[in-house]
Amino acid sequence: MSKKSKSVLGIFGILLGIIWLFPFYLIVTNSFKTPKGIFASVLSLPVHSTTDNYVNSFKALDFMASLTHSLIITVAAVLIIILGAAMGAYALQRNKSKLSGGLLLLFISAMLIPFQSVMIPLTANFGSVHFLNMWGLVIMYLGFQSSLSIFLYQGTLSSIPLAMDEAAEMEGASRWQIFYKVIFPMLSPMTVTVAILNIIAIWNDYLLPSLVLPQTQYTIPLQMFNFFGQYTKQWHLALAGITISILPVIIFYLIAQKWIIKGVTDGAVK
Amino acid sequence: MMKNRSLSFWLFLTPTLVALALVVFIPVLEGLFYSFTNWDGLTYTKMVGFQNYIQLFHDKAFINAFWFTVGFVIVTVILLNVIGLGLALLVTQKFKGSNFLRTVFFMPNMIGGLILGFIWQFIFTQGFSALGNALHMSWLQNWLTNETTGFWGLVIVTVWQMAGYIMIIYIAYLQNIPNEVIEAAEIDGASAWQRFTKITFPMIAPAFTVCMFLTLSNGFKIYDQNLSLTNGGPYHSTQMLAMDIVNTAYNSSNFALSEAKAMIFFVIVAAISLLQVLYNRKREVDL
Amino acid sequence: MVEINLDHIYKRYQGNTDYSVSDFNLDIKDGEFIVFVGPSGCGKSTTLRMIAGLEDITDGDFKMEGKVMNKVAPKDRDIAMVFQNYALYPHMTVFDNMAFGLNIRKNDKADTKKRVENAAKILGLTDYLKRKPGALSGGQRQRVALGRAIVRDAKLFLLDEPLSNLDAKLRVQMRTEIAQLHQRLGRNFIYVTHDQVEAMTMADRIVIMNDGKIQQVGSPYDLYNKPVNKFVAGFIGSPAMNFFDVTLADGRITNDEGINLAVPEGQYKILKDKGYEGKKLTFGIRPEDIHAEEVAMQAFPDATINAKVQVSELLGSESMLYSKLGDTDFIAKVNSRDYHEPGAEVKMAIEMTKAHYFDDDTEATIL
Amino acid sequence: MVEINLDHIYKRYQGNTDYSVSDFNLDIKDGEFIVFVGPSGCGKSTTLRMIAGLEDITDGDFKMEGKVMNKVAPKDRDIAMVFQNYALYPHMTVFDNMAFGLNIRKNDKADTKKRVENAAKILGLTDYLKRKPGALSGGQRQRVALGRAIVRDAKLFLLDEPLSNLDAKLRVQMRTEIAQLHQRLGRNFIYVTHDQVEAMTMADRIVIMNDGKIQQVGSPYDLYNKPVNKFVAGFIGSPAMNFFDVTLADGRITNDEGINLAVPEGQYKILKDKGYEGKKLTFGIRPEDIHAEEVAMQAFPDATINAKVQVSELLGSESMLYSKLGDTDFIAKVNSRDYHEPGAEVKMAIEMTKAHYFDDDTEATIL
Amino acid sequence: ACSSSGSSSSSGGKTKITILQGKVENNKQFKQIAKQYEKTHKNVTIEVTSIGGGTDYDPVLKTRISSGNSPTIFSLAGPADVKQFKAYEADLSNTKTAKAAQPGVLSAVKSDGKTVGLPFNVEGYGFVYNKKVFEKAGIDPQSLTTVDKLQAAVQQLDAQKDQLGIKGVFALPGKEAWIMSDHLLNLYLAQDYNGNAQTLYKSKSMKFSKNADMKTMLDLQKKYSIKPVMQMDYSAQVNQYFSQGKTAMIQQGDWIYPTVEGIDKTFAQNDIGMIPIPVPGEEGKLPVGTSLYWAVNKRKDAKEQKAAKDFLDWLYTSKEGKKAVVNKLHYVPAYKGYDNLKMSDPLTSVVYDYEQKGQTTGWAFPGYTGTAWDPDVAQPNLQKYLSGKQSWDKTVKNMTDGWAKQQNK
Ligand SMILES: Nc1ncnc2c1ncn2[C@@H]1O[C@H](COP(=O)(O)OP(=O)(O)OP(=O)(O)O)[C@@H](O)[C@H]1O
Ligand SMILES: Nc1ncnc2c1ncn2[C@@H]1O[C@H](COP(=O)(O)OP(=O)(O)OP(=O)(O)O)[C@@H](O)[C@H]1O
Ligand SMILES: [Mg+2]
Ligand SMILES: [Mg+2]
Repeated sequence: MSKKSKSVLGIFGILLGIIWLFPFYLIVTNSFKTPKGIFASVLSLPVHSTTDNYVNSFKALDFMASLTHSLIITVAAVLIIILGAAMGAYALQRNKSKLSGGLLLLFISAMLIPFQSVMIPLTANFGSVHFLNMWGLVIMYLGFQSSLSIFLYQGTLSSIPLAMDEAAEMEGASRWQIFYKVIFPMLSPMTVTVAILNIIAIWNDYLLPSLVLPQTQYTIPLQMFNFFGQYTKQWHLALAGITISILPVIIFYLIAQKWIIKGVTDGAVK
Repeated sequence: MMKNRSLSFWLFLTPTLVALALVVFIPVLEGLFYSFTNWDGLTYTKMVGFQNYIQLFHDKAFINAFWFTVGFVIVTVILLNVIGLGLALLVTQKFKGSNFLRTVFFMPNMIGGLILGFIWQFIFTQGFSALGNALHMSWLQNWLTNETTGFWGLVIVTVWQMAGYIMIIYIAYLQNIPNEVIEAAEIDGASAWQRFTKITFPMIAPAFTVCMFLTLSNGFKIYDQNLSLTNGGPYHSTQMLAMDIVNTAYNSSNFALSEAKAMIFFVIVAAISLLQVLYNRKREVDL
Repeated sequence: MVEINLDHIYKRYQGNTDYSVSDFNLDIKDGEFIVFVGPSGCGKSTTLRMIAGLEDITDGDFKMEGKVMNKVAPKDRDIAMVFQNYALYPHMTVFDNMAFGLNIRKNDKADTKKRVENAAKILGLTDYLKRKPGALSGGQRQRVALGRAIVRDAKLFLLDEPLSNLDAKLRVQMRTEIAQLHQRLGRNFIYVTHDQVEAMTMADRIVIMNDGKIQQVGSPYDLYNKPVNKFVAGFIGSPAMNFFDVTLADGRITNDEGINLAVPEGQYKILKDKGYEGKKLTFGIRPEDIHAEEVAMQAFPDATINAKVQVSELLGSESMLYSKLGDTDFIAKVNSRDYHEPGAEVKMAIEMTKAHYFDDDTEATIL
Repeated sequence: MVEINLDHIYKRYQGNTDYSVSDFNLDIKDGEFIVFVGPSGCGKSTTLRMIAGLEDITDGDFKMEGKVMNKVAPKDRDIAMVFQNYALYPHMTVFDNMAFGLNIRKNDKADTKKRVENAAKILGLTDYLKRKPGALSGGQRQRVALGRAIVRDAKLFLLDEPLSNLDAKLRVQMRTEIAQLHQRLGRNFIYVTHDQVEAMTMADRIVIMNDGKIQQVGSPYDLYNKPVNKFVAGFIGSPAMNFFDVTLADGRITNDEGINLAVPEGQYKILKDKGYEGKKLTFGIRPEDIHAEEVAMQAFPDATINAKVQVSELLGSESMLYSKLGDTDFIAKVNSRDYHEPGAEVKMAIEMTKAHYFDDDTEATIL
Repeated sequence: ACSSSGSSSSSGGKTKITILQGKVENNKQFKQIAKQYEKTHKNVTIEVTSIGGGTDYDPVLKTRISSGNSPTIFSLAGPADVKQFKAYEADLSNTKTAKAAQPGVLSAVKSDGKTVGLPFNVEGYGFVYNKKVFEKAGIDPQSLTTVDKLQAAVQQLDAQKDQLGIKGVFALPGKEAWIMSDHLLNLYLAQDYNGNAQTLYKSKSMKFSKNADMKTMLDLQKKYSIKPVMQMDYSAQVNQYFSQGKTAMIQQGDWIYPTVEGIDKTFAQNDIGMIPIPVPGEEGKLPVGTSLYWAVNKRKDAKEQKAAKDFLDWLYTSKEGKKAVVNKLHYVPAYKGYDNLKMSDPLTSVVYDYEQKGQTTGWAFPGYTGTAWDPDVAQPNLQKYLSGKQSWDKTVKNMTDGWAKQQNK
């Protein structure tokens, strides 16, 4: 592409990006305002900017503890989702039978079920085996999130030549070794994507953890919703809270993005 | 290739299948059972047969919600895929700032849907009015006060939020296209657009399947944004299916009817989405 | 001792109506070096892949050491393979690509390192051990693929055109290395090549295939000198054997494009005995058995033709004369001293003792 | 009229410290058929890819018809290319793969169909037009890659080892087809091959590269007979030229491994004039210029050696004698009549008029 | 799945009680109170869980119960809840707290003659006004005892909008349908049912005889409200307009105090007050009632139930407890025996005063808030009327028909 059309694209992109960022402008600017300031004019810049909101929000969220819970749950869940889904997708994609097609549809259809309709039976079942805690939650996430991840992996796997499996098989690798040493690393761009999407979903999830977690294991969103009473919504704290709680995700995203590199399969086969 | 009967096939699927069964399918079956009772979320006292199902077909709110949702899904599926793919193509061009833009477009997903809805309310009610006043454009005013602006408000928020999501899925697949094939097309004289339509797009067919499915099913399932942006109002005119189902359960404690609605919802959405998947799968090729 | 039997093997790919390999029947003795040759698409790779276990065998049995292996997983067959399309692991360095099989077998790290480095030296890849396949040239990639096999000590080596992308010099070196590896390990090798020189020089026995079927199995010498049919005769040897449609009568073969050659006594007797007198048949003669030097005219006065040179190529010590006799194209490989410019009318002598005769219908060799 | 200039072109890949191509300087005249040869990894594909516009040129200018093209997008260069690794469109049928370039140019549908079908016939792919590349054999894929280029009428054709996976017979056919295409279209062709016969027979001029640098550009005849340095001499010709370290003194070259040959008058004079009397130099002789027949001993009585045959290969009409003289390996290509079993002590005569001499330090050709 | 009865949650002699409640805004305070209680009652531990944000309380409670994780103390919102959770409601008739209850406040939580819920507090609503605006305009809010007077004042205020610095006399949050369907409607329905939620809950029909009065009041608010009303929600009404002095008055209750205080403390402390909404026939009376009641889980073992009851008794009848109720929670007590305590803010003071004076009307609306009629019939119909899509008569008809249909199923 020529230099000129690139810069045109660039300018267009930046403009679009600014529009895109507008709500974040609201979040960030308002997080520095006093409650009065927020409602005096949402759209303006803070007149008397204050960092109190951050200090108070940090305390009210019990931030270090809830951050720890959020991190443990998110990391654990995302790791097993990635592994489980990649394995599942691998099995499904490399098996060209009606059965595997059916199983894939089964997984996919699981994504269509409105959560609220399974909420009570689900928690009842987990409660009856005393599994309403972080680890139970992690398993639930595996169940809810792996479908999408399998679906995503499944599509990418078709572009990894079967020759890779074959070569490894000829070298004596077991199915697990083929998966773990050859296929899984080649899926890494998709793994990053799967990780991002799952992290986002789990990090922000409110409803499920609110049903499952005991108070001692509350995550950031659960604490955050303490700012939203039936009548009183503490926007100043909430906005500051949002800002600090999405920072870890943004940082992760920025780092992870570098891993979505081009051409993982280049040079594999003729 | 893995064989059906091979142990490894099943071992590889065990973790996810077990979790799925525990977390989704068993509860769904329970829910299905409850839909034939008068369950109130705690107990049921009798089996009522198909009564709930009969009732829901006479439930105007449900039917309204259905058509409203269908309209919403059609619009968002198109917009999201076009814009999501467009963004993906935009940020995979190598120009300065493209990486930064990737983050920007994805950022809306980093905030939960509920909070987003609240923030957008400000934009619609205040930002849009301010803009409308300044530009003397009356259509910018009174947003979210009627069905039409509520509809487009929901569309805007959904597109704004999910386009980045769809974008990164498309990006992941775009990056997976072997360089050499694109090079071959360049040599064959294909313009950027031709490369896109003839090579890139067919080769990311799986992404298209996935994104179509996701936008379809998410469109049908959308709840948080609906709740926080319009709360179904005014007078339920912007109430979507998921919200209707939830409200049936929460507001009137009619959990059984809600389950029945959920099952019907599931059947309809599954039929549409899975047909779509099967159809698109046919077009994909294994390399 | 590794004996390998391919017992009436058939393969049909899903979606195809024809068999890609049919009735493939071959016993390989311990330590033999077998070369598969045949035109593109004749089923060589398919056969190799069935032996490796990568394709299901549609019908027939594949045995190693007497045991039927059809259902044994590839990884349990202990076979090393060079894939025609390389199949390198793109995310691993060259070193890791080559070490993979050894690591999988939990081979001692130090030993692995030694072996890989040694192989890299042989293959001229020492400088590239840290690169990923994507940053290698075509020939370098092919060498990595080869390296991956030669570091291993498998029961059976399958090499599918392992040298096709290398230059002549490297090729000769590699050929020697593979031959030495074969000698050192004493394992069975099955080698697919389209390079006649490789086939002729490396093989204990050559399997020549066409259209999924074995045409002939034999030593290079046999295939060259005693092809069983016209296909084999035409396939082995480069440039290929020239064929002419002729009629046999009265100790001569003739046609109306200018052939009129005396058939040597012995040959004629056999042909007559087999009942070809007065019949049409195909006469074959290799380019190197057509001479243009004066001496030859004198030696074979009864077997000369007058051809017209169309294209001539000077290849160092020899020249190819792409010529025409009537409407039939043929090639003569002559000494460069007897080079002729295109367009020249040249008298050539045919060394009739080297002649081949094929039945017109069955294409089988008569003599 | 398409004239192409490569003007001191350099290429360094990102992440590499060395240049993959350096100071590549070449003018290609309208309608020329250029062949690139050189050892694996020497930069042939890289050069082709720069010409195609697929790699950035690190330094230097690439011109077509006098216009600098460095920044022109590949699609606007009107080039057809056969990729070394095929680069087929996996989601398209063979037909669509071949038709792609024409469709892009909105070529008339009927004409496209005709051209593709015609190409398929030439390539023996008629039966496979409806298949996807995934269901083809290696050679068939390569033919599709070739087909994709030959259906087009581009300004410049780049062919990167387009025949490497084909059998000898098909290769000869394809070679002819490409040559005819070249003649018919009158376009420039750049052709990469490691097959000496292809290079020698097809090229107007051969570019021989090593290590990213051009070694010599010239007609096949020049390269074979007048190599500019030891590298070219050793690279062109198969088997390669034999080299011996010798000392020149008193009209003879000698070494302590058994060489003691009379240098012909004319040669000696030049060598002496250039100041090599009494100095060490490298003596080169091609395998086909070493003879083992009785006649030769008589013809060159002053230029004989006593070698020991290590390995011998019978290749139809000729035999290779892999021999040893002292510690130096060399190859003699002799008439099959003079075949010798390994282990035999053979007296051989060297045709000194065909001798080459190289400077020991610069490796440049002295004579 | 309801197997919680057997599982004892006492360990090491300590009894653990769990509280699940839906007023997140009081989360912190409840926790502090629990700590305070634990200090003086060494053998009890209390775990408070508050449900906030977008989740409704009932489903969470149901989930908790069905997953065997049910709380010891939970809350009920009215007759519908009483019916739903019947199997879990312990009899609280004999608690000290129940006995201390003000007359009438327990009527909504009587089940088979037993008291199963104890009010959190009482709340009252009316027009919360901006003192300064009224002062500037020279109107005494206390004088607005009839609809006519109110109308006149409103017109006057509206005429001086700009001088007064307000954007509208009212801020009517049309988006927040419950403000109409619960609070406003209550004023014109309650009389038919004596202000008794249970009676309404059990009634088969709805007369809605005072609907014309409601129309007058709704129209008045709409006409003089900041526009567009259909865009306005609670937060806009209270935070953005009222707390910023942009409106003269809003129809709200004492619960908005913390919100207003959060925005502007001095304004909240000094410049706001509340008057009853004038309803023909009920002039001068403030609607006071209870929206939430505590219940104790019958399925827990006796010891745990006892500990729970003890805690509630302590909270509402002990000296420290009362202090906490008034000063920490800012509740207007639903109980007797608070005479020596002063309400902490101007709005609760108003409610408390009216309660003490007995100038109150009852809350009948909890009788329908737990039923589908409220969200599915009342709210959409009122919103339709408000946005001008439906006539008032049709609205009334739909509402009364809808009620009859629901109740006669
Ligand atoms: N993408 C790349 N990144 C880094 N180095 C590369 C890359 N591609 C090629 N090289 C290096 O550049 C050199 C020249 O490569 P090139 O592909 O041009 O060789 P070639 O002459 O085509 O060899 P071959 O005959 O093996 O195909 C090689 O040493 C190779 O390792
Ligand atoms: N996956 C496949 N599906 C269907 N047909 C196939 C498949 N692979 C190969 N074939 C067909 O089977 C036949 C034999 O293919 P095979 O790859 O064995 O040929 P080959 O002898 O290795 O040829 P080459 O020398 O070109 O590599 C070919 O006609 C080919 O088109
Ligand atoms: Mg093959
Ligand atoms: Mg190359």
